[in-house]
Amino acid sequence: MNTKINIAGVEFKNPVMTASGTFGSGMEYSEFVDLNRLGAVVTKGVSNVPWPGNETPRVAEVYGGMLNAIGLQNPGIDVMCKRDLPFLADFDTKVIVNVCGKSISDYVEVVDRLADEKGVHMLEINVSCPNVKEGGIAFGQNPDALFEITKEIKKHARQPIIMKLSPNVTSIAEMAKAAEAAGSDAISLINTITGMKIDIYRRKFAIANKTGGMSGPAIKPVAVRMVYEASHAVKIPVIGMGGISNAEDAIEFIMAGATGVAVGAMNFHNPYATVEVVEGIEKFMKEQGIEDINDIIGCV
Amino acid sequence: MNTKINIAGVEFKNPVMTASGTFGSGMEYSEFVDLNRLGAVVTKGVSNVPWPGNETPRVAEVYGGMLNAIGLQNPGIDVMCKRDLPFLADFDTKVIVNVCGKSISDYVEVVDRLADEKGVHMLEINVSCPNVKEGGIAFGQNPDALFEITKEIKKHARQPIIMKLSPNVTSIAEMAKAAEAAGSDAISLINTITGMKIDIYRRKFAIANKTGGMSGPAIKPVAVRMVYEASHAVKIPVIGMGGISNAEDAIEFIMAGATGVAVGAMNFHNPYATVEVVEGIEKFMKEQGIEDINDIIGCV
Amino acid sequence: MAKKKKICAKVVSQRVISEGVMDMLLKTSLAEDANPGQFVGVYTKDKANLLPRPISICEFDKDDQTLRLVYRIAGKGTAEFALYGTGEVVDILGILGNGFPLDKAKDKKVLVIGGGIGVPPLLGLSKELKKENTDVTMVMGYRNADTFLSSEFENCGKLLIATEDGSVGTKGNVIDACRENGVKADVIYACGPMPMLRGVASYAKEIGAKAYLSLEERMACGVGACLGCICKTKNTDEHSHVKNARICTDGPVFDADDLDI
Amino acid sequence: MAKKKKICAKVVSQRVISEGVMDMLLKTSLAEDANPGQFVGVYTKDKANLLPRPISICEFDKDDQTLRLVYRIAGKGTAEFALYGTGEVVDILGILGNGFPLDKAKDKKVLVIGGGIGVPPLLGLSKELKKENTDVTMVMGYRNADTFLSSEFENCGKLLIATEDGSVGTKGNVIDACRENGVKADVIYACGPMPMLRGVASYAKEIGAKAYLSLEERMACGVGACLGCICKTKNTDEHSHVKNARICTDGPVFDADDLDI
Ligand SMILES: Cc1cc2nc3c(=O)[nH]c(=O)nc-3n(C[C@H](O)[C@H](O)[C@H](O)COP(=O)(O)OP(=O)(O)OC[C@H]3O[C@@H](n4cnc5c(N)ncnc54)[C@H](O)[C@@H]3O)c2cc1C
Ligand SMILES: Cc1cc2nc3c(=O)[nH]c(=O)nc-3n(C[C@H](O)[C@H](O)[C@H](O)COP(=O)(O)OP(=O)(O)OC[C@H]3O[C@@H](n4cnc5c(N)ncnc54)[C@H](O)[C@@H]3O)c2cc1C
Ligand SMILES: Cc1cc2nc3c(=O)[nH]c(=O)nc-3n(C[C@H](O)[C@H](O)[C@H](O)COP(=O)(O)O)c2cc1C
Ligand SMILES: Cc1cc2nc3c(=O)[nH]c(=O)nc-3n(C[C@H](O)[C@H](O)[C@H](O)COP(=O)(O)O)c2cc1C
Ligand code: FES
Ligand code: FES
Repeated sequence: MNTKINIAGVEFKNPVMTASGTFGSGMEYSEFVDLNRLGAVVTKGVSNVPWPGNETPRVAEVYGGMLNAIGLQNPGIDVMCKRDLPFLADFDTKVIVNVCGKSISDYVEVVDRLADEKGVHMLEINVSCPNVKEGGIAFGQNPDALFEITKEIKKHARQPIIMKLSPNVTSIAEMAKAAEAAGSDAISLINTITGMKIDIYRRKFAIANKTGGMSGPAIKPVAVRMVYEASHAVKIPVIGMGGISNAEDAIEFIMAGATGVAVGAMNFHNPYATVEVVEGIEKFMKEQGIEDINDIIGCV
Repeated sequence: MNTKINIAGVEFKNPVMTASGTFGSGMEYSEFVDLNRLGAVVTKGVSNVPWPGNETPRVAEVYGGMLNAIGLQNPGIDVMCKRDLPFLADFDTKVIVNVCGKSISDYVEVVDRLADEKGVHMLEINVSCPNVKEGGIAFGQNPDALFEITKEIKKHARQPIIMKLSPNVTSIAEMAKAAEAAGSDAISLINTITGMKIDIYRRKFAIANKTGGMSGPAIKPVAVRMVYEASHAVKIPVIGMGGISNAEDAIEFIMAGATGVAVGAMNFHNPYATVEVVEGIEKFMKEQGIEDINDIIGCV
Repeated sequence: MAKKKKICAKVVSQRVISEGVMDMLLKTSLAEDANPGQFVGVYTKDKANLLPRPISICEFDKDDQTLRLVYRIAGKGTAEFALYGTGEVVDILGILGNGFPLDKAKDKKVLVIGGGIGVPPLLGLSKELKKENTDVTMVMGYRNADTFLSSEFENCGKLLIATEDGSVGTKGNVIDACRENGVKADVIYACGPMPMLRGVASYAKEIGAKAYLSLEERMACGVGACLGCICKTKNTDEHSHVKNARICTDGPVFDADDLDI
Repeated sequence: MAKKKKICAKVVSQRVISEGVMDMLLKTSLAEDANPGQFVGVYTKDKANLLPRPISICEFDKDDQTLRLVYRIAGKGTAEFALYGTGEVVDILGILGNGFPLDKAKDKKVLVIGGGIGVPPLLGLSKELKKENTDVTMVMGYRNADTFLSSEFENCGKLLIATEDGSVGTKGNVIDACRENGVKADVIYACGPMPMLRGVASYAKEIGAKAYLSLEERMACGVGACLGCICKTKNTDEHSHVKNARICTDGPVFDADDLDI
């Protein structure tokens, strides 16, 4: 039975990854799961300099999910290289660094800084965070801007890149095509859907930033649809995420067209979720007589 | 205590309406609730000629909600005028007819046909159904197309019109502005969000149409955010919907900026939902010392 | 017809009657309005699931105010129901659907055909027919020797069984069993998977009988409002005007002659 | 430190101890790792809610393997917990957070200050301090005469009470009570609403004491991964490098001198 997948020349032992920002740098959840079991650890978004993020409250619960507006708080690329990458280097898993920025040059700075990091196997470029005012989502909601930043980053990146797409667009196919046309090696989706919650008794927003990004099982049908549409619009591999809680969910994304899958907010509900998805996929394959996970990618 | 609201000169006894397509023509749910208690009954979308709709399965359950791809099956405007409008005329509630079509002239035909119907107080123009191939959503995902159809319908409509917007867009504010600029008297949102569900054991789409429109509590945060954005982008009144199950939810939409609210898929979960929302709003107002419901519209 | 209600019922008892098949008795005043072939919508407590699960009424007792539901564990909702013990409360919506047209059986030779999880509603029907002393033959199809409810059917008249693996009765499907036994009838009532129902419709034509078929489709509202659960009909119907009848309200039982299946 | 786990605990008993305040005893092996000031994440069964509810450990018994949680019914989750009877199982995540730095109390005059639903974790702390024979004064603030847990505090040393309505002890807040009684200390441990904590911090400055404050913030992961629950610090910290400490892992208890509140 083969669970190995290949994305842009990088081989993953299985399709299961962590969704950026929901798993820290892996350290926090290594108390719960054996990182060696995962296809990849995708780190929290990192920028050229430390970012303080947004005011609190930054998180709120909603029906079947949550809103967050962390605002990409991160200690900056230097700390990541000194502290987080060495930690991850000790595990037999692939490492994907999620990169954020306010301007193209911010992104490029991080990408350049990572060029010689052997322990970094791919870069995921976050142009879809709805929680920061400038940069981020501006690139992710306009196909021309997406094309431009992708092209520029491709010039600098030594590792294959994954453009991470926003679901807050009219046509996800158009965005996927723009990323592909500009040379992205893969795409990942979906980032969070912009949402809002109001505390009616206090007449206040539940999130200080007013809006937050929605994630969790509630968004899964939208995510599956977008993964289907995107993977049918492009030839590059797709990494699917959005509300995955168990192996069935992961397989749904794979059948919709995803080569890899990532577990996000559900880590907070079940810190063992990632490894349970790995094991559940194996069990499903055994029960259904599936020899190779690659046989069911986009099979629906 | 005043619960009356006014939208484009039409007075509603309270802000609570039914969401089009989830309440039939009112007849089915009149076994459960007293239609006289509602602010308005909004009918299922009606076209110039009978429409057969999509293949089955047309509905599927998802976490905290459902997908539907009914495909706007309806018996056509003649049957509505002969059967449904006379039925509704017996109740002391406002009647809003939801209109669908494939081309502008389809819509106009229905609008013209309703011009002399005294029992119809407003028209809701559905340019946002994700489940029909032509027409519908094509108008709802492009601001220029939305402007054009709104302008044309306004020329014909005797009743005030409500353009019903799709959430499947990059900028809801832009769509709201286009509707306002073209003369729409009000807007309503959100229609369903396009989603997909796959049965992994049978490797088939759960909905024959492949994609379906998602509704129910799972979409509420997205709906509240869009109602907030839309109502801050335009001066015309906004009717908010998307996942309302109880009075708290309805008040959340009102505080986000909605003048009216509609209960949709949750009628299927709780056939008494509409009247419970009416009663719950009254209770909330009493407890919180709110004299006039209009005082809390957009108060957040 | 009585008004539909969403109401809280109480589990009187529940037991396994076959592998993955549960037999649940509910106490509820809705029983007063029940007829064979009608169904109820059963709500789960798990708030991730919002839609009612349509389950046919296997039997009802108007005096005791009980409904008997026999259902297969098919997914999240039915798996939850299967855990309910005596005294558990459960929300149900009903009574839904039209039920079998019992008046058509008057003084007629009747054939009742069921397959798989379509068997349960036919038990209540057969008991009702027996009360009227109708001449009834019952043909029930199962996968294997695990022929749930069959002993209860035996009390209602002549019972034939078909099993896929041939372990009991005719090896094959219910139509094979009918042919093998040369079953004749004026009126047929049937419930089961669509291929079986198509078989029943053509068998009815062959033997010159009227057939009434109980259909199944994914439902949302259960009360005729959402148009989720339609089936194709031969003629333009009163409600839809587009040859689509609603299974939840115009059905689930249809005159086979009206259907385009 | 022991590994964090998500584990299934069992309700030993639960009762109401004040209006809307519940006292729940849980049987769980996590108790072995507990310290005063730490907390657990409690999961609801209602699948509409996915995030754990952070609840402080009021008391723990390592031998009996029990955790005592005292919580106010504040929303959907805690309303659900309040319904649990003996024997109910509940998923919890723990042990979370750093807890109060007990070593700082050694041979010092200690002041323990709690307000509202910040009172419970201080009971376990006070009992622990008493065990060490520390010189402890406790000041607890309540809305009114419904001074839950106060009789238990009395067993741990000197207890002062402040009530908003003046029905018991000092009329006013905990700082008013401290001033009224001229309370002095070397070390203060406090838990309560932010305005109270700010008051404690400045009172500590006044009397030249070190203050350790337990903070609260909306949480998602509870384990330091999501960066949802930060508080502002005066200096760049080891983890964030942006003067944001994570309350769930770097706290909930902080040296007041490190905080920018
Ligand atoms: C009129 C009618 C009568 C029925 N009577 C019986 C009966 O007496 N005994 C019995 O075992 N089953 C019966 N069924 C089928 C039963 O409704 C489904 O097995 C059940 O809804 C599955 O729910 P679940 O939550 O376990 O499955 P899930 O797959 O978790 O359900 C997800 C959703 O799909 C719907 N769904 C799933 N399977 C079906 C299906 N086959 N038909 C319609 N909706 C479905 C569910 O209602 C739910 O909304 C009947 C169906 C209909 C339409
Ligand atoms: C470290 C820590 C320790 C705590 N200890 C206690 C305790 O011992 N006793 C007690 O009664 N309360 C305590 N709280 C507050 C308690 O967590 C909330 O009252 C509880 O989460 C409310 O959940 P709910 O589902 O009832 O409310 P809802 O409003 O339905 O909750 C919705 C979401 O908001 C979160 N939330 C709501 N209120 C708060 C709050 N005040 N702080 C943090 N998150 C919140 C919930 O966890 C949930 O994710 C503590 C909070 C923290 C951060
Ligand atoms: C708390 C939180 C923080 C996140 N931070 C990032 C981030 O730094 N970079 C990024 O690309 N996506 C970020 N995301 C988005 C997730 O990686 C993922 O795309 C999204 O949450 C949908 O998946 P889920 O429903 O499984 O959580 C974050 C999500 C959450 C919930
Ligand atoms: C079964 C179903 C049918 C619908 N049909 C229509 C329709 O005919 N016209 C329309 O404008 N919206 C239609 N809608 C959309 C609803 O009116 C509403 O905008 C949407 O469901 C979001 O609200 P909810 O989450 O409360 O259901 C339909 C929704 C459902 C679930
Ligand atoms: S289920 Fe809604 S019409 Fe039948
Ligand atoms: S709750 Fe996630 S970091 Fe504290």
